[in-house]
Amino acid sequence: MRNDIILRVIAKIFVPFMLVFALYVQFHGDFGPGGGFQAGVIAAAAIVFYALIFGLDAGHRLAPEWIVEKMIAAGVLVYAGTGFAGIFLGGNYLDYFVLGADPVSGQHRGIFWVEAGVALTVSGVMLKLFYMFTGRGREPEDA
Amino acid sequence: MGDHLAVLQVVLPLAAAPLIVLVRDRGFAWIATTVVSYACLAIAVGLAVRVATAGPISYEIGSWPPPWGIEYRVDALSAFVLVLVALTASLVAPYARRSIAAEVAHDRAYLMYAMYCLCLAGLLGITITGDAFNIFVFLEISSLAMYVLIALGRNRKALVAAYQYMLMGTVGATFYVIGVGLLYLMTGTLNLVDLAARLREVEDLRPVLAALAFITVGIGLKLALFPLHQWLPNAYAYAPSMATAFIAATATKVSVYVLLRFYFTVFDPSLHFGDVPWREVFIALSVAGMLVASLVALFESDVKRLFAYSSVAQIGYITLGIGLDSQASLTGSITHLMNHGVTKGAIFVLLGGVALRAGAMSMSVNSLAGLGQRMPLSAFGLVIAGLSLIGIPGTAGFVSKWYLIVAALEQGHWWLVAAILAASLIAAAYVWRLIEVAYLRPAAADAWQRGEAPVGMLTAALAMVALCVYFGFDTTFSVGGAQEAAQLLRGTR
Amino acid sequence: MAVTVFAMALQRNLFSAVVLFGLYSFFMATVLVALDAVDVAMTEAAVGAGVSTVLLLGALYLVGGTEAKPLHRPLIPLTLAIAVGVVLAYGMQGLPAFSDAQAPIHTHVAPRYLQESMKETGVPNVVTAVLASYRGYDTLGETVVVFTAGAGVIALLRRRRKDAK
Amino acid sequence: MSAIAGHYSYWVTVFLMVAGLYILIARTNLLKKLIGLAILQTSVYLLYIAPGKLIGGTAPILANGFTTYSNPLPHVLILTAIVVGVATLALGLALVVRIRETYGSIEEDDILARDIADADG
Repeated sequence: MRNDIILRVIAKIFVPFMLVFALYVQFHGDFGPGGGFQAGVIAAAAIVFYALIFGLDAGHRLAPEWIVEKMIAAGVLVYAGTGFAGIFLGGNYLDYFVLGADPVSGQHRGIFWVEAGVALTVSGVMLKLFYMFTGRGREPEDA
Repeated sequence: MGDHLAVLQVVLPLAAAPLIVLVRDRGFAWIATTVVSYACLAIAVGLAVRVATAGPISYEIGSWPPPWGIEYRVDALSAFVLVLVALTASLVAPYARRSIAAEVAHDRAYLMYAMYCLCLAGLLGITITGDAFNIFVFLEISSLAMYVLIALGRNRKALVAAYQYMLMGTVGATFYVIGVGLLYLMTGTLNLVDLAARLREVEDLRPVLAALAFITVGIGLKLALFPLHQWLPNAYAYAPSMATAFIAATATKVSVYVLLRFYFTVFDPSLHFGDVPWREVFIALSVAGMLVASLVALFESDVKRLFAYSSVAQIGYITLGIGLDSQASLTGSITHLMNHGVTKGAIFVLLGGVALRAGAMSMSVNSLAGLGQRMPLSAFGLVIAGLSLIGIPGTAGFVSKWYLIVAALEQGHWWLVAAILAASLIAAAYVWRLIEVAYLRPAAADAWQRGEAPVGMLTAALAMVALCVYFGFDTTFSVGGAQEAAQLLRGTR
Repeated sequence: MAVTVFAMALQRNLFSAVVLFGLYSFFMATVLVALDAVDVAMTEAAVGAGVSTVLLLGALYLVGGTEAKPLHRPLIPLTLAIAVGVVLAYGMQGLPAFSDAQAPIHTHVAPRYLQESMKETGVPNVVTAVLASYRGYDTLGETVVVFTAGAGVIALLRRRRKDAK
Repeated sequence: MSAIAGHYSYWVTVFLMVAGLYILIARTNLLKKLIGLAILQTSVYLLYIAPGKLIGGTAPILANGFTTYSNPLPHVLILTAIVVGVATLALGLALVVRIRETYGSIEEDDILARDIADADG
């Protein structure tokens, strides 16, 4: 599969589009279906697609394992941090009203960061799962 | 920050886990876990004091009023369980260091700590939340973390044990969601207090009864209610010592809490249960569990499995109190949550120390021979905790059983008293088996090296043993707190 | 959908079972769209038909094969499963009729989301508003569940590094 | 279409639950059991979502010209449930892979036999 020129060209074109689509789903979640979770899955799928065509090593170069692992943790921290920001600005935990000048813009800001956290963790975990399950079969088992 | 104690209780351990994964260092992980555990204990005590002086606390997450947003609600019962969970966590965490270093591969030790924090956060979250669906979410956090903790055991059987637990636990959680779904469809709300109020007005009781069945079986699976306990013995036996100590002392107790919440706060037995003989069912299952599991424990050769079966029997005592449904019996049940938690925690921490010295994950009863000479303090601790397990006067176990017996007598159930005593006698027999081996039988020639468990572990274990004795004499906190919680449960009718 | 589930139950070849599972998820997503749950349908299509199937295939590649033996005694599990089903069916008899606008779920709690969320959060997709704001704490929990699973899989499947390295 | 789906949705839920539970208990293959578990979890989706539908209503994305919307709350809950489901599945599969590596089989009976052999040997 790796040597098929058509696939490689298509993949080269497609992967950026998939990532852009993920961003669209991420930010359009306010107005249409979608949101952080779906965007995270799509973004991870783009990388997986890339890794399938160009080989696992290429995938690793595009999204190294250690970055993926940090992403998993960072996403949760972004989400939880948004909650703490609410406390520090004088509200309750996960209180978005206090995040902006007026309540509605505060809500917008809060939802934005929260969705970003979700997308980060979800795409990280999905990629990591892919790496883990594929990496397992490649070498002989060490008991 | 004082007003935010309720949410910090859960969010601190929750945020510690990703932090540990981010830093990826064993030493940092241990420090973070310990600090978080102590902070949780301080917060839990702070909350308990506040509840005792100023009444229930309600905290609106995101500043959305319930039932639209998610509410955190602390009352006498949840404060009591919070203290139990946080107390166990703060005693287990410092001891974890040596035990984990010996039992878990170094490059995943930090993940083990992260899982421990998540499990703690999940259990605290279940206890503190006032929202039925939020319970499910945190139930899954704690369960997934628990499956991983168990699977990290060194024996390959740990994997199968974790898998089995995962199947049964997930079925339990799914049943719980079905039950909550039925209630939601009948009332339109998920907030527990609102749910309770609106359930009073529901006319068609069939969905409510079905919900009752699903929630009971679902949570029964999680709390290892006999005969839904099959996952428990292997899970306890093959998990790493530190995980066993923490899970045994807390996980099933938190499930009991959920059951109590639903039976007494959300449902109204007199109104909703009609002719369903729920008391009789609970009493029958509890007695069967007490006797059968105790007998199995008597003939079990693996020490950890022995005490795991003993846990199933002890859960029988707790659910018996629910079945008897009186002020005294509920007091006994809730006190037993704490007393049994502390006792089992002490036993498994001590066994962890012995396992560390023996260098083995699973130990047969016979391998404890000569323990009295080689590890005198650990052996002594085991004896005291064992006495508390039996329910000898002067130990914590006696107090809670006493309340159960009083409750049984109040209702004229003589045969129940006989059953409680019989189960205690069997417990005495299996504890004696251990004492005999540990003190009277000489060690085998090829036994492991001499020496006590590491100081940190021993201190934690003996602190728990001391609590076993302390709660046997001074019952202001244990029984006092339980009494208030029982009143709260029965008062909401 | 029912046919695929039947086929799955009978199928001994694990590979076909997994493919059927993907198909099943796709049907499920279609039904969800019909029920106006577009967000859920999108997720189910991505997760059920996508991620789950890929994961199952990946695991299948590692463990391989077909189921070894026929069943010993299918009757006991069947009775048990049907008994549970009967309880659920019994409970469902009392539920409000389909599309009953007076049902409690339509008159309590939800109306505020539909009527006020635009004013209170400025987000037209009510599902997003409820997910991220009103019940944002559930979503935090959900993210943590994903995190737990990810970290758990790392803990279980990471290859032990050779000590020499 | 939607009316039919809604009317029968209760029975579909019951059927899916029974089927999932049956596969889960009766099958001896660990991977197959996980598939049963996944089906059991999906049975909940319809239980929550079908009653949220109002005939003549539309998806809960506010827009001019619509007044009836389906109930958004069940959607949110089920989104969470789906995510929890896939998380459980991933963890379960990881366990199955490890079991396969250490035992060489994912059949319940084989594993049991090997454990007994361990105890004897």
